[in-house]
Amino acid sequence: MDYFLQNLINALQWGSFYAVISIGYSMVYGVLMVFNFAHGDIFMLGTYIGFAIATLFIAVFSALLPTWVIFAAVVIITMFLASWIGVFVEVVGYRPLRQAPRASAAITGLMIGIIFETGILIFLGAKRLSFPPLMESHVYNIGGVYFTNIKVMVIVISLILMLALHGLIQKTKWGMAMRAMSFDFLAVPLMGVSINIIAPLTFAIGAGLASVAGILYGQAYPILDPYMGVLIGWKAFVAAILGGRGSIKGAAMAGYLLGFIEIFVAMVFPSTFRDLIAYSIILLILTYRPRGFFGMEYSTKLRL
Amino acid sequence: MEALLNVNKMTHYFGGLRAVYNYDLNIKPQQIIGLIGPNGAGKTTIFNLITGVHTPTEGSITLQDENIVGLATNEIAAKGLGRTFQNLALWRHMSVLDHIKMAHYSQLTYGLMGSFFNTPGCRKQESEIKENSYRLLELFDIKQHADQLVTSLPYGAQRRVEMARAMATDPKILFLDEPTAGMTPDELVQMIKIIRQVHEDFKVAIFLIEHRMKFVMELCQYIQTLVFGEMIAAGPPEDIQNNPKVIEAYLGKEDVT
Amino acid sequence: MQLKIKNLHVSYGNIKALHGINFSVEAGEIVTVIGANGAGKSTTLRAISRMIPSEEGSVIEFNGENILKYSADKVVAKLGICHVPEGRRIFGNLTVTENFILATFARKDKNQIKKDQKWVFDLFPRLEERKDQLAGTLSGGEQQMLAVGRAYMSGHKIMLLDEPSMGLAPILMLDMFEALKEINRLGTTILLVEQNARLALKFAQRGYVIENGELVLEGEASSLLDNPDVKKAYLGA
Amino acid sequence: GDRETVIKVGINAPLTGDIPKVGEGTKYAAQMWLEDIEKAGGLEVGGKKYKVELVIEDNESKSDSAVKANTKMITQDDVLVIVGPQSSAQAVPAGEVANNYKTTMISPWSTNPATTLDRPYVFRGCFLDPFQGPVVANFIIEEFGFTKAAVLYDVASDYPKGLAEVFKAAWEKKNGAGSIVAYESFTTKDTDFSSQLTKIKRSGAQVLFTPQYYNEVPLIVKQAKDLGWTGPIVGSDSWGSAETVELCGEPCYGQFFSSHYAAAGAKGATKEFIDRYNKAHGYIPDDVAALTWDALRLAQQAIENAGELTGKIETDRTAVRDALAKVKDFAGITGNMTFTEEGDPIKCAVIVKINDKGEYEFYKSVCP
Amino acid sequence: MEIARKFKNTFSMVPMFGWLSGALAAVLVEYFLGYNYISLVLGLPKIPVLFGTLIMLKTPIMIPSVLAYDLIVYIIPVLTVAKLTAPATNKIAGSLEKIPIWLSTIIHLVLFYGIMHLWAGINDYRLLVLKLTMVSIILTISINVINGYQGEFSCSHPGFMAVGAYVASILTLVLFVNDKMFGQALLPAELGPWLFPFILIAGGAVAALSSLIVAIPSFRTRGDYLAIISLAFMFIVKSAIENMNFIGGARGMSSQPDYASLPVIFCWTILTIWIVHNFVTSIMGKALNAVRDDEAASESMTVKTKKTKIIAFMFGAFWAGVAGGLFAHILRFINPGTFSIQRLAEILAMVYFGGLNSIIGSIVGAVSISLLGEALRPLELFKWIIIPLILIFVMIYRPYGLISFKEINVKKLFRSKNK
Ligand SMILES: Nc1ncnc2c1ncn2[C@@H]1O[C@H](COP(=O)(O)OP(=O)(O)OP(=O)(O)O)[C@@H](O)[C@H]1O
Ligand SMILES: Nc1ncnc2c1ncn2[C@@H]1O[C@H](COP(=O)(O)OP(=O)(O)OP(=O)(O)O)[C@@H](O)[C@H]1O
Ligand SMILES: [Mg+2]
Ligand SMILES: [Mg+2]
Repeated sequence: MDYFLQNLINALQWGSFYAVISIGYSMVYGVLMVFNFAHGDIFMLGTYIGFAIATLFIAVFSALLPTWVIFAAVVIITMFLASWIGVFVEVVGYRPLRQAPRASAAITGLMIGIIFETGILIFLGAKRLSFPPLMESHVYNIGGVYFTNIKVMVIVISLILMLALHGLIQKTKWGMAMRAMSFDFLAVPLMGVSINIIAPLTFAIGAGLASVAGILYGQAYPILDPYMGVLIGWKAFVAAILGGRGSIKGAAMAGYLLGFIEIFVAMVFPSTFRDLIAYSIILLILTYRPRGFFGMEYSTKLRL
Repeated sequence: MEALLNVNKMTHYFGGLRAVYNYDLNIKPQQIIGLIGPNGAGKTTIFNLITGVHTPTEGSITLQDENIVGLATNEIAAKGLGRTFQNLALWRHMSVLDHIKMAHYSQLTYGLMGSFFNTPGCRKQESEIKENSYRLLELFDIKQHADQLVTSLPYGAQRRVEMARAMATDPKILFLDEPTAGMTPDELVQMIKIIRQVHEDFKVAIFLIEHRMKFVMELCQYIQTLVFGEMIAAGPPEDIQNNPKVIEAYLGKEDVT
Repeated sequence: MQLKIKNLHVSYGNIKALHGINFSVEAGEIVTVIGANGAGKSTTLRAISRMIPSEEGSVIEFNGENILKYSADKVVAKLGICHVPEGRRIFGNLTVTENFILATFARKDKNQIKKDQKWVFDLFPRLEERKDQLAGTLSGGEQQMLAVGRAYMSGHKIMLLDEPSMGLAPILMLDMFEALKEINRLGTTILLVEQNARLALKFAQRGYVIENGELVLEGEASSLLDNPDVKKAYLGA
Repeated sequence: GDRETVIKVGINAPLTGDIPKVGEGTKYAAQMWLEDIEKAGGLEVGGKKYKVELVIEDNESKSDSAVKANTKMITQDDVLVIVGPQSSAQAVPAGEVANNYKTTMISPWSTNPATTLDRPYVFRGCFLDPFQGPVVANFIIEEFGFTKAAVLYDVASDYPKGLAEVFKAAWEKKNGAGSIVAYESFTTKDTDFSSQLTKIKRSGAQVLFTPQYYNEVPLIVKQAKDLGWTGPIVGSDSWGSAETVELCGEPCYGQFFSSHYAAAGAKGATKEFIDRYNKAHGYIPDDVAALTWDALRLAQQAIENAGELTGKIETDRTAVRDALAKVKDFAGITGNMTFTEEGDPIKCAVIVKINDKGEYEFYKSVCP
Repeated sequence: MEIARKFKNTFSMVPMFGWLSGALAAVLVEYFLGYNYISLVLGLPKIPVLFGTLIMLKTPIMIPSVLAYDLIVYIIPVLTVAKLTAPATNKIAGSLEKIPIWLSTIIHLVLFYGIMHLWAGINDYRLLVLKLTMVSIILTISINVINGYQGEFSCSHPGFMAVGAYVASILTLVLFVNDKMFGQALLPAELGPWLFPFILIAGGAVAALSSLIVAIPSFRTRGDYLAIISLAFMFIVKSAIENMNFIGGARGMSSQPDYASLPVIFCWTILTIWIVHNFVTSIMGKALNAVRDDEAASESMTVKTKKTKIIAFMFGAFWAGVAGGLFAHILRFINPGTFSIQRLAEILAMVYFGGLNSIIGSIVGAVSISLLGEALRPLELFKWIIIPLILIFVMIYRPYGLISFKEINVKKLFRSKNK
């Protein structure tokens, strides 16, 4: 039982990263209907920014301010800065391709990602960095189940972020504009809404989320390297789409599902088969649910 | 005369929504039948049910006494049901000629290997189909656009491509879903001419959906009226035009077309 | 003169769609533009609402102000020009109410918004019945009502309508035009593009005829109805 | 022709891709070596001084790219010897090319037997997995007297997988079948090992052996601690990078790993090299840099011993190979080397302890 | 601008045959004079390998020499010979027009191969780059069948390639090589090169079969969801191979025999181009386009959409498998890591750069990205800034790729330019 609970906590933490990164992915994907293959690298860049800010703050303020203030300040400033990366990617890579086939935009995204990776490698060298801890880590043991305060924080903050984003998308008129844009972006200006504000805003939110995920990630897995976003980016892509086109709720659920599959497959089966089994499960899910979890049937597209 | 197509007590639900209820249809060779009804009455759905896009919840459909419920759309089409689409369903990266050629798909005999190695048999059949396609293009007056992409064509010409394409499948019955939507009266008159000619040259039966009463009245020998998935009236044009139920539910008092 | 268009040129890539069009609309008027397929009617409307760029030298003025310096969203938000586009273009993944909320995105006058909303629901009671339904699942006629209502909500100094009758059953078509009359009666200028020329000319006060991107005829609607050329080409002899 | 004979030395390194740090170390070591040569006015062979050029090619950490790089250096740049590639995944296919073109290649860091097997022209500068595995296993048994061990390795990566297998075999030979109580894996670029570690902890293992690279070790060690693991964690030469402890910090203090050399407390030429490198680049060189340095010095000695350069590259290459095969008791900074028939050096392994200051301290030496 | 027009006018009457003659002249010049005279005089260490780009980037001082070399060896011979022989070659082209088109194609191809053979014979690195480029061409064309003609966003190509590579490697190793992994060869090694085509076909066939895992779900799902299925397929293949220790697992397989010589690869490339061209220009093949543009309409026009999808995937996967088999026998080493996300990015870059729905586009894409990747080697890291930038610009200015929706017209290509 404690074995199971231990893995449950493991899966919750790991799934939280997938979930937060994939909702960031899903933001852009859901609104602009493009594969944002740069998202993994935006996450990477966001983590580096978080690293810089955190290092600076710890060096300057650690004696003056309580931990949580520093933490909050680092998160907010990083989010703000990282969101500009999103704006940059939108303006450079996606805006010129709004009318182009979606695959072309996917390729530009991929290329922008490679530029980010190489850029970091050029500027910072091949050295890997270690993310400074923003709070002291404590290990707790309850009935043989071990967890740390960091794990709890990761899970809680992820859930808060997801709820906040869900509210933003569903309840505010900005969210409505984003959803409308995913349906028919050419008609959005007719409502008095500028797509040149909504689109970068969406990218900015996606990038902001990625950077928060980056900071949390840096707390749990404190090693930064330029290629850290590649695999996680592709997995977020899997989760975002598995969740269903443009569904934030679905992306979050699929993110957790992915985390759970990876953890529990390794728990039950020999771990060498983990990827084989995990991806076979995903393949099967999509074969039987060809529109993901919450993929909406686009009546206009299906009707003859 | 023996019926070509027989639809019997067809009912269809989309989830909880009853789109078509207890629908009957009987098309004889070379007949022209019209289907009218308010928006959302289920007209297009009936087309989709007969052509196999959806499978009816209940009821039977037979084509020349052969059951076609449950067959794939392409199989039904190959058996002789050609159609056009309400919102134009053309292939946007393909030329006009390719559209017509493509509709000969079910007539291909050369097989995969034939197409890989460009065998003489393949070449021969492809050139026959090409010739036949040009003939159709000429008939529909779009030969001059043969090598253009469909998207670069005027709307009316696109409609004609759709119809020529449907004819290329060599149908026994032609299903037309609002063939004159978005046309000027002038073009409408032309369209009536084309349909008449197709009807005569190819000896096909025609089943069409329209909102333009002038068109329906002029072409159809028999008209069905659908409201909320149920047929409320059927008969020759004159009867329908004066049927109070039809006037109330569909036509309205004033003649606007 | 509320809307003034001078020397309007528009191209799609290499294809020239409009070759210098001139016309004007008075406040409170109903004006219609008719013409064959591909004549450039929709293009004209799109140029006015800035959905597509116009070429150098074109002039579009609204109440004396140059429209061309605004982007599409500003034309709606600042000038109150609303456009019911060809093919409705409602947001199928939003509910009816959300479509309306979005239409008021740039508006700040909360009270007036409420009043407008009520007015639209009074005009189209069918929409109120379905206000929480996803717009994509509405029937064609309902979608058309939503498109008009939504445009009205986004601002209604002038309404540009592109083929509001397309694909509507005859009876709905009449309802729709009744509604438009009502909208006009309350002070909205209407610029209507229609295939159904007879209906349009009956409805409008003045009319213009476009052919191949050029204005070929203009005049009182009733006189155009009697014009033999118009009769032959657009009314079906 | 009238062309001047220049000695070209090819470097095949992963400057981009998964392990750029390895490429960087290789490059820096090579540049240091070239400095020395240039200071001496060139390489003296058969009484004549020759100019030396480095041809550094990036293999992007990809095997096909490594093959292309080798082919290019051999056929286009006419290199006399090649140093690299570092990882076995690239060294194995690239070695094939070098051998086919009869060009001497020394892989400083590849521990896979296939790299040099049946390839007279391919050498390496380090010991092999089949040697290292038992060294670590025996060390743990002697040092701690444990009987139950767990292994955590990357299945998708050649080196960790190979070493994990060798370790398992060696351990089970000593402690009986089933004494590896958990044998868990993950995939390259994974960062979360919690599930595997939970399993390992439950298995009752006393020690964890993880032959991973410097980017994974800190994560593994930290996560193990977070999950309540208290036993020792032991590693292999891939831990040797200075970054391992820099990134890992305190959790890694007190752990052991086997390596080619220990930086802390090094003496003589080794210390000289470390200090010089540290001064130039600001960090302690890792084993890759040290091994590359040795490989280049080996190449240098072979060239000097070749007798004379004819200017005909094919002949010279073979002469260099023969000279290299004959090298005896070469005094490298990572230990003394003599090549076997296969071109593998017979050299000692070092057990390193990460001390309380985070330095790599010499603990003991194990010789074959 | 004026110069460009003049240039175009002067050379517009040179037929393909003339250009080939010019190229032949250039290659002969390089072959006989390149090393001992021209490069020596210009102070180059050797014949520059990829038109000197590598040397130029590494030692900028050499730029003038390299440019002079290119001018003397390539540009001048090609242009002068093409121009001077134009009357003669036009006549030849004219008479070639009279013989069956396939014969004239073969004549052109033989000439072309001869030129390539000479060019590649000068240096083995050139040869290797050329071989790998041709494999890229096969690969790019094959993914174009799925992503371009059939319009899916398939990410499974590295997986198909891996299947082909492994099957072909296992077969050659089992049948013709004495090695550690599979022991004694079953057949005499002399048979190997002759049976190699069948082995490649077997690799392709297994890849095609494996593609059903992606093709069958494609009946019910399209676009984004299928992209994920195909991506999952790629991961599954990689992980499955890693778990198969009898074929080397993560360690990979090596010592494949050296069967993939230039003529063999050239023949396969031409075969691929020919068959794919035949297919995509036939009605049967254009059904792919129809299904892509509007699946429902295709169904109603009697097109068997399910069959068409299966064909597209199996056909694309088959050629990817063949390319994988060739790749394995060029490199003579494969491991699962070779067929991962990085490879996917490369293949996608080639196909979208070159152009969708076009074989010429694929050739252009494969050749440009492969050569660019080699030519910019000296830039090390900066290469990975420049190549992505080029791709971004191409995508912005030509969203469908450089040459899209355009098929080869052999007749027009080889036509005499006599007016
Ligand atoms: N795939 C579908 N899923 C769910 N509901 C559907 C689907 N297709 C059609 N409907 C619904 O079925 C009803 C009938 O639609 P149909 O398209 O047949 O109407 P129609 O008579 O053709 O109308 P119009 O004249 O506007 O084209 C409508 O209420 C529509 O919303
Ligand atoms: N997006 C576009 N790209 C290229 N050409 C276009 C585009 N939209 C319209 N055109 C062309 O511009 C011309 C005018 O088109 P427009 O849509 O304004 O005509 P219209 O009068 O509204 O016709 P309809 O009655 O068919 O709606 C036509 O020749 C049309 O083919
Ligand atoms: Mg309909
Ligand atoms: Mg229009």
